Amino acid sequence: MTDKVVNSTAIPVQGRRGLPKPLRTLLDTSGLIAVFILLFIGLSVLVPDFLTGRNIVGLLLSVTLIGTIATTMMMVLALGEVDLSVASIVAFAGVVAAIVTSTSGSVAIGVLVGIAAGTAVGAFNGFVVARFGINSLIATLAAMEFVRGLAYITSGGDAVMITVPGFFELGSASFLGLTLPVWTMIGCFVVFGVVLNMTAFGRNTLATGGNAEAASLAGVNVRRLKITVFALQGLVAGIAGVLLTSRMGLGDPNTSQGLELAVISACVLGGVSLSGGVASITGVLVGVLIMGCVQNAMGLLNVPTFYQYLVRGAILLLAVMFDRWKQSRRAGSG
Amino acid sequence: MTDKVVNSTAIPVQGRRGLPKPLRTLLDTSGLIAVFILLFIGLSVLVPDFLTGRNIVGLLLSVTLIGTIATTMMMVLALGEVDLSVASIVAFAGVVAAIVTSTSGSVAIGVLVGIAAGTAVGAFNGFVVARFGINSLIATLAAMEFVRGLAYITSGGDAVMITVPGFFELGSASFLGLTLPVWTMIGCFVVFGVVLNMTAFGRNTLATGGNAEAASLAGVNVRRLKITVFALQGLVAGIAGVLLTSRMGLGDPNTSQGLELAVISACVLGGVSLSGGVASITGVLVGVLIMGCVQNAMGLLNVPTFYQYLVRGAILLLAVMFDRWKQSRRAGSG
Amino acid sequence: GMGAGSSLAQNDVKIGFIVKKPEQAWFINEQDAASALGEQKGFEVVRLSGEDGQQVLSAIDNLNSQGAQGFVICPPDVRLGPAIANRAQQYGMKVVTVDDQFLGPDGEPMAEVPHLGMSGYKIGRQVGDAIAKEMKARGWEPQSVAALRISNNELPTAKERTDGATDALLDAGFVSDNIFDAPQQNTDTSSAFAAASPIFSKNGRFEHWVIYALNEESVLGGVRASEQYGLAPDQVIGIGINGSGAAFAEFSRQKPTGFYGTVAVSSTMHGRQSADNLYTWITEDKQPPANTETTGTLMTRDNWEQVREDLGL
Amino acid sequence: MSEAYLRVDGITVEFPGVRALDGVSFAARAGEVHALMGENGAGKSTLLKVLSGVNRVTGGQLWIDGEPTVFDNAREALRRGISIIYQELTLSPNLSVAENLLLGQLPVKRGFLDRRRLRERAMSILEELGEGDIHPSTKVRELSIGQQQMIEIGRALLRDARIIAFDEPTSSLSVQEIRHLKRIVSRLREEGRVVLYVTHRMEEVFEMCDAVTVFRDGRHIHTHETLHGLDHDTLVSEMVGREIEDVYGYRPRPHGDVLMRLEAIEGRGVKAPVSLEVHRGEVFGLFGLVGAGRSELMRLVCGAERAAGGQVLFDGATCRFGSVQAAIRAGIAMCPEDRKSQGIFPVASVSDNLNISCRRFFRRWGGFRDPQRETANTEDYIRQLRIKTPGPKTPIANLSGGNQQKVILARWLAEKIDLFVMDEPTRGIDVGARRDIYSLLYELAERGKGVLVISSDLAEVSSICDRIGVMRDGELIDIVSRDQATPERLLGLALPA
Ligand SMILES: Nc1ncnc2c1ncn2[C@@H]1O[C@H](COP(=O)(O)OP(=O)(O)OP(=O)(O)O)[C@@H](O)[C@H]1O
Ligand SMILES: Nc1ncnc2c1ncn2[C@@H]1O[C@H](COP(=O)(O)OP(=O)(O)OP(=O)(O)O)[C@@H](O)[C@H]1O
Ligand SMILES: [Mg+2]
Ligand SMILES: [Mg+2]
Repeated sequence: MTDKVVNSTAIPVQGRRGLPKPLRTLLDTSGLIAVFILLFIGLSVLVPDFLTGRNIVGLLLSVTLIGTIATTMMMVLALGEVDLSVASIVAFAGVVAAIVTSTSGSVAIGVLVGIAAGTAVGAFNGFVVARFGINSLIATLAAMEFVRGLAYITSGGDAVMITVPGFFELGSASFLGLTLPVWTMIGCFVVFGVVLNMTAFGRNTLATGGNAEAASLAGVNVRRLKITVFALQGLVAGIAGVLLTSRMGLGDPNTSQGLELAVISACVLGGVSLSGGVASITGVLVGVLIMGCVQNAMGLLNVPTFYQYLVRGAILLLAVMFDRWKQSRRAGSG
Repeated sequence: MTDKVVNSTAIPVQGRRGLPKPLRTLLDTSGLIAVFILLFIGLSVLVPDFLTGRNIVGLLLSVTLIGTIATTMMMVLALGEVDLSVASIVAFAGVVAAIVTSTSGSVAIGVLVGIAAGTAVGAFNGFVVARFGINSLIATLAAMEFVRGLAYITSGGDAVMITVPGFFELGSASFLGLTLPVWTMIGCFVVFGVVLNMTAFGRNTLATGGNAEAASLAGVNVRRLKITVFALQGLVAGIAGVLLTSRMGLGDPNTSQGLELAVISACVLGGVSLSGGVASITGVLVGVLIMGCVQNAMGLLNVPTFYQYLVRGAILLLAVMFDRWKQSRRAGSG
Repeated sequence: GMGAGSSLAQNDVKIGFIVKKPEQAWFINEQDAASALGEQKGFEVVRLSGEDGQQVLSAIDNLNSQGAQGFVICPPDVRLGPAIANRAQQYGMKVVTVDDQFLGPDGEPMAEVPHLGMSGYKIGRQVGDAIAKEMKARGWEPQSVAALRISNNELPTAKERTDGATDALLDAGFVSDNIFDAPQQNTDTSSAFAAASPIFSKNGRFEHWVIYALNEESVLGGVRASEQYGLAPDQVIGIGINGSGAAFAEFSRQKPTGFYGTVAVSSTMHGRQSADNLYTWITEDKQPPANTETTGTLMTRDNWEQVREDLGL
Repeated sequence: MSEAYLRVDGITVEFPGVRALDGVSFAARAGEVHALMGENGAGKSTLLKVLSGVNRVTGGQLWIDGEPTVFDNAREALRRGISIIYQELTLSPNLSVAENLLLGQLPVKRGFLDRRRLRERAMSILEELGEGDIHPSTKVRELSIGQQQMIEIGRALLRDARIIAFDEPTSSLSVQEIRHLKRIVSRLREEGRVVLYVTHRMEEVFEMCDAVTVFRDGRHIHTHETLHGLDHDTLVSEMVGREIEDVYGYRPRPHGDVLMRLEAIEGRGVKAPVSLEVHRGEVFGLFGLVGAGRSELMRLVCGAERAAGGQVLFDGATCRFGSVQAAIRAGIAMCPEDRKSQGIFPVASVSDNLNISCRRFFRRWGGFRDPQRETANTEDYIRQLRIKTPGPKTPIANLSGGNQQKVILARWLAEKIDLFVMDEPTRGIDVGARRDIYSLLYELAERGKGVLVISSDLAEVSSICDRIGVMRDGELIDIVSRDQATPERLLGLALPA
């Protein structure tokens, strides 16, 4: 064990000196990435077992749910809206997938129906928000209650067991040492990074979030855009729900309560503006990773439960404050 | 189903004719009040035991926590900010009051220290938001974690018992058939109604929420304003927490999880804008009452647990949609 | 995986203690007791929380990273059993369950994982029996007594408890039409209060009430609602489950309230015993008994201090 | 002459990548109306924001009444008697007119808002502003932009400030409102206040001001203590650094077929059915007072709002556009009048703002956008319209008002469409750039496109358009051809009968 500690101090320090120039500039320009890198180095040095392959794999796995959903939540927030129903969608899609798989006996059908259920909820949210101009917080809060209720009703309130063994393999199928849920998360980051930055759709989303009236006068079909973004959110939450179910081996209607706040705060920590128009995929990635690392390290350090609350709160606050401070310093010195 | 549709078209038309003029105008101008009045009449007619003195008193008591805190949440939202830490403040203030009362033996000291603890948290939130320009969602999310942790740590994780009997009387002291918590709620509605509409402070809050830069350019001390509003929120949440502790007879660090969302949605249901600058105290009152009535009626009607989720979600959505519809009709015809 | 067996030096032993609700006094006591035992016997206890399946699996990964040889767990969902057992086996870790027993894919308890705990259903029955006994002692006619069942059907363990109490009451001759459900949205006092209020409003014709729920806090909420409605303490019998601060707070009031008693279970004993079982298994390779069932003790205003001391709460 | 009351001494202001002011010095006396002029991005607004404590200086010193002064925030400047009417509106949309007028100094009696005094003070100032028909309890968002601008002016007047600065106040005001403003400014002069007046309109300088200071690229070029003997062309060339003979530079050209014909269009804001034709190669003007319904009419045509009746014949085919997007695809696009609320995406970059609509022409790999070509396109327009920006990636909110307007214009100039509808296109744009924009419009017309310009600037509309439709109170009153369009005639038609 002592070996490991020495090892893990050595690596980053050595690595740092040799940092290539672009990385150093990055550190200087983006406060949050700097926070993350410092945090990561700090944890690697100070927390035994942190920088081990196993632990990093475990860490990645533990952020898959938040990370996957954060990619589309970023789109929703960029649009100037918010979606509180994601946790319910995860539960509902999981339960539906479990039931359909068990009754139909086909994994493919179960998975598809589960994902479709999530997408349908998302599209409905989008429809309500875009067509009737309902505040998305209220619309998705209503959906959060309603869909959680549906999850309880379809499952009878009890976790649904899955009888088809093929279903479990989904969640544990592994490639290059990472399992499908992790790959899905990585995939979502790539896809929505590209969507946000490289497509007109992504730029229109940002524009609409920045000034919806101007976007609509500039020829953006704001209504269709909103429905699409919410439907994507539902789709991704549905996928996450199905994967969670397969990983856990059961469709639990109670799962993931409070997930929506965790996802939203990871996004906001990553610099996504709640008032819309500002989003960055690296920011969200870093936001997710910061939160995951802190949680993981507290586990490794055996921080008592109650103090974990303090640490989480403090880290969250310090990270944003540091980011602000860097920004203002840059603005001041520039 | 068909019946209901016919009914809901029929009742307002019939009812409206016989209504006195001011009430008719009210119904026409404020969609949400109309929703509430219809709902209330409907529940009184359809739900046995709903319109009994005892049930109404029980209903009022059950909304005191949400109602009391909603008054200051309205101010925070009017400012264009949000406070997620209220539930933690309720728990923390309650635990502190219980401990201090028991150790000092004085109810007055206990109550004051409890309320002061709440106010301090609120002021700290305000300071972080106003001084460092941190997004209030993140700042208060951090506070929510941190303060909940403090509540656990001060109480040791277990409910704190109160040894001074005078403490219980606070929560059950009664006047004109209503207990202190209900009076407190009524008082808060009156006070913050007056503050919002009748003081420069209230108008400055709305102006800042509508356009913070403009307010600051016009000479409003935005920073002080923000700190004050958040401190008021902490104060009121602290009072609510102490009263809850006294009413329940124990300081429970676990209490009121998820309260923040209920409070915020009552406000938004009441027409308070999340983007700031728009708030109305009657709206918030009606929002709180609609949510309380629905919950109470479901209890009376023995609605099965899982279906309660559906009903809550549906009512929330329908209420806002009706409100929007009334508004757009008014705009169209006006 | 990690090598196991008696070759390990004693002070290298590290076990995990994963609980589903780390903020609850019950589980804190369990973990405290396990840590205390660890200090006494010289092994390390890593306290972790697993509030849902996701967190449990991360917690196990985490334990593996730290080189733990096994863990005690109270799972957030008993049906996670196969997944948890699987993961543990993958890492070569030993598992014992406490409080809630794993269910296998067939829906039957997983006998291969040693368990220590009380059956929720049985503890519920204990509550029901105690209520029935006190009703008889007070000379209440079953027809004139109503039951307030503060339910939380979203939580299977809660349902087991209230079902047990209901069955026991029915067996004792309670009128099933007189049982009223108050579904709470949370497991704390104020949500129970909110759920209970309309039930009293609606059923004003009953003079006597009995109240039960999954824990003490919820029963207390019901009792507060009964007081609010205007019922006197001697018109109400509320019996909780656990034996935590909430009950002690109520018993230490000057005047009796409708909160008649609680079925106390020794969380300390659970924590200590399960950790000891696991430790013995790791160090001496002796598998603990498949299922150890514990029972609760009725704690009332008259005997609470004594029972508290006996159970080490 | 009296001592200078306000002295700006070597002020320098820097933003990331931009030196907005570079050692600027000038002085203004009490009882003087001092014009500040310069191209878009010259630093005029920045200077005013230094006076109001919003912008921090990196060098130099401010002297007020002989005392060196530093402000940390707007409140301190207000207290010191400096009141600014900013270029962009700074109102709180959901508060009433009265509350907005007195924001920051709401009257209080025994701790409560004194509603009676609030209303009285508001009514008296509204009267003074010539906006007596606005009710003090109206919500500000229900007012037209011109009225909102007047509210801003009223707020500044209510401060009773010693130094009062106007940043392009007339860019969104109607003819009558401008008249009132002129009266107000001369009253301020008589009361012995220092008035700073930023504008791009030459005639206002010569009519209202006593002295003028010219900036270029953040540097002080020249201060004319008096306007006697100063001629128009000198001032222009000092501003833009080159000679401009005729800003409008009208170029006659032949007109082609009818491009768009409106037949009895009516809808919200358009009270009587409107019929008119715009030909290919024509620059058609729509003149009217604020609220005449010009914008509303074109919103109906361009798909931003549904018409209640009538039809649009475009390029020979009947169309009724359900959305702006449909209109753009068919070949009509509208550049909206209020750049802040309808035009810009404030946090997005200049490039994103410019390419929002036209990027569909730069697609590659089956749908992905092409950032290189977008940037190239942006750089093209930055050059053509002389947009002053550190680069295509700068957030548009960091640009000066006039440069933002140029970006929004470029958004539509880059579109492949047949009919360009420009609502107040040159609002807040400097003389040099105006000339560039006009010649771009002529060029479009020469290429056979149609151009429809909505403008409240009499000189502009009568100088650049081939035909001019005059609207009044939601009705099209008359269509006047260029040779008959004297300013007097147009104004006569536009004013209420
Ligand atoms: N907040 C800011 N951040 C960065 N650059 C800014 C900021 N505000 C102004 N600038 C830059 O400072 C320069 C001067 O801008 P300013 O607004 O003072 O111009 P102006 O003379 O008022 O022009 P206009 O006539 O267009 O209003 C411009 O190049 C502008 O891009
Ligand atoms: N959103 C709106 N709601 C209600 N009435 C409106 C709205 N917008 C404009 N109007 C009204 O429609 C009429 C026409 O306004 P419009 O903006 O088209 O005038 P305009 O001729 O373009 O003037 P300008 O652009 O110079 O302000 C006015 O009476 C105005 O008050
Ligand atoms: Mg300017
Ligand atoms: Mg207009």
